[in-house]
Amino acid sequence: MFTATMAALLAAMILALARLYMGPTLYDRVLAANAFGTKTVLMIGVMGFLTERPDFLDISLLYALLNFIGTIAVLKFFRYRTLGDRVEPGEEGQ
Amino acid sequence: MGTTDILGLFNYWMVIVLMMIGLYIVVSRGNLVKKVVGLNIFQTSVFLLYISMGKISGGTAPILTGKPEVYSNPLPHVLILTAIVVGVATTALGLALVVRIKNAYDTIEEDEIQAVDDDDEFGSAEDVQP
Amino acid sequence: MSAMIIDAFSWALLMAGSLLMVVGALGLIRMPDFYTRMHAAGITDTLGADLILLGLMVQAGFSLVTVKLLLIGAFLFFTSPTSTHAIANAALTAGLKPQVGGADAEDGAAEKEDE
Amino acid sequence: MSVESFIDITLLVFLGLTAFAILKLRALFAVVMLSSVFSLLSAGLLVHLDAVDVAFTEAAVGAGISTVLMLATLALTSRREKAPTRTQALPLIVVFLTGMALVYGTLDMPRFGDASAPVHNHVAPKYINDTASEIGMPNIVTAVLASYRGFDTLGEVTVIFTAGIGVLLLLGAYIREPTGLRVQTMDHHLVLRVVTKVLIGPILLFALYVQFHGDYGPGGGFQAGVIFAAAFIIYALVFGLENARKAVPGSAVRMLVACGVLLYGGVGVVSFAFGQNYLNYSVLGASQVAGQHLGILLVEFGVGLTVSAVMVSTFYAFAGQNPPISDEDW
Repeated sequence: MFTATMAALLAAMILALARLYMGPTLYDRVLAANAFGTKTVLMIGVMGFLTERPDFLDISLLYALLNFIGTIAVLKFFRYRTLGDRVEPGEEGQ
Repeated sequence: MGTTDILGLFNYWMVIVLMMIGLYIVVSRGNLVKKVVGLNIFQTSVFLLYISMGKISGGTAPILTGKPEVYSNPLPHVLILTAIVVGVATTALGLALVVRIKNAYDTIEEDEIQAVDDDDEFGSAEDVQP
Repeated sequence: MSAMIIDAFSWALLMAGSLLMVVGALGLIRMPDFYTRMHAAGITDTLGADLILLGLMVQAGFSLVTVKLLLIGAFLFFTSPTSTHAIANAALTAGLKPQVGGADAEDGAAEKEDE
Repeated sequence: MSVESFIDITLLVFLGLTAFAILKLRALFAVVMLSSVFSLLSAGLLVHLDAVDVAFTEAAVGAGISTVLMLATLALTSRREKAPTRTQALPLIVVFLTGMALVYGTLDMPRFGDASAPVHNHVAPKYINDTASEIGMPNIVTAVLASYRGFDTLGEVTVIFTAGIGVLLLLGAYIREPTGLRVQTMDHHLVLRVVTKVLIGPILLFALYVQFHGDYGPGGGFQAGVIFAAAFIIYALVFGLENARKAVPGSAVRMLVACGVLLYGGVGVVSFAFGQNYLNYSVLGASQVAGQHLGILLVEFGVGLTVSAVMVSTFYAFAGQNPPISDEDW
């Protein structure tokens, strides 16, 4: 039964990869990469059960915590075109 | 060459394919950021080569369980674990170089950098006698 | 007997989760514009992931593994919708308009190509 | 074909496809996204190949830091790759020939998963058999990393230290000093700010868990250092670089970069003082196992300190640059 879940996840991953490749907008790519991250979290979890050593969920946990950073960085990059502070006296705070 | 041979060597072949894609990006692309990404692919393929060699069929992760089990070889894991963090530190160094090149040349395309250098050394392209 | 019921229960959860995952991914491919794609991927991902994690939890029983799965589920439950929200927000403020109307609107006034 | 080899082959094919997509796409932003997917896939494959510690490291690095660094570089340089101008034939031939030579070389290799391959018969059995009695911790990888091959790891930490110094030398002079003007942060993103506040605590806690649980499960100083740095980076992204610098000043981070290496080397000197070989921790405690435990704990802490400080100062250096004024269409 873990095998079936695994197959479903792998199928979903290839579809997300296809969307990531096709685009067409930047945001589609971020969305696909984000979805791909979620699927990897689950894949690593299921993999642990498949090999009967499920104590390695730390890796999934790490991804669940940190995948967020990539998205935030991307968002900030879109919005302000820098990852630092944009210090411009004339600029409005939107 | 039977099916077992193909399955037994598939990992190494895929690693070689990845390695060659990385090499091709580094050699053929002029954009420096793309080159750094190509180097990263090459680097990951080396990691996978090491880890593939350390795998034993039916083995499990080298963390002792107290039960008699076959453990995969821990030595490649140690070498590659440190290599990954070293890899990101050196990638950061490479990217820092790219940023400085952009500051100095106002481009990160290899050809244009070359053109600027040639101009500086030999004068602009129109002055050069054939 | 009870082992069989537990197995069947976790089967059902895992299958439902897997189905949602595949459907969401199909939506990611088939939907016509960015916002509908986001709708497909964002919603199914959160529910599908939590269902699969629940299925695994039922398998693991009461142990440290279950606690870790719970934590993963909790964090995904927070971060996944937040990421979707953030991307939608970025897209909207950048001027990407949702596609309204039928296939006539297909000519892509909304699609800002990055190629 | 077994389930294992099916997963193995599928993931490898996905990796190949991703690499090919990276080669084809010229929008650098898409390339960065694809390289983060590449990292996710390779982490999955590493778990599958039993290398959980390695997968953990790849996850820690690939999930945030490398994407952030790449994006920072794009923000400072350009977002498009120009179309290649020169002929592609020669590189293609060179790459093809090299690949063929390498494939020819693999024909003599022991088959994948062969337990009698030469690599498995040299030092590895000693590590697997003796770790329990000599070091007394379940995670063989940590034992080999910090104790059996401690010298190696000291070298690696020094490389990271040097790379960090290199980044600071290259970019340090250009870091923008605080100007006192109004700092624009993600003020209006209420959802993001709240969720980030909720998440930073667990991330720091998780980093500590990884740091000190590395003897028993996957983890250790390298992974923990990166995760720790990630927490500060996420803070700087959402609440502004200035505020992050107020919480953790750049000068303090630069000190910590050196402190970690110093701690690692210092443990070695202490074992000298006790009349033992460099980095032989057995003398540090009442018994050999206790000494090894203490030594590995200290050394891993040093590693974690250096790695996290290098990552944070690298981020400061990249994010503190003045973005070029460009109206390039992207």
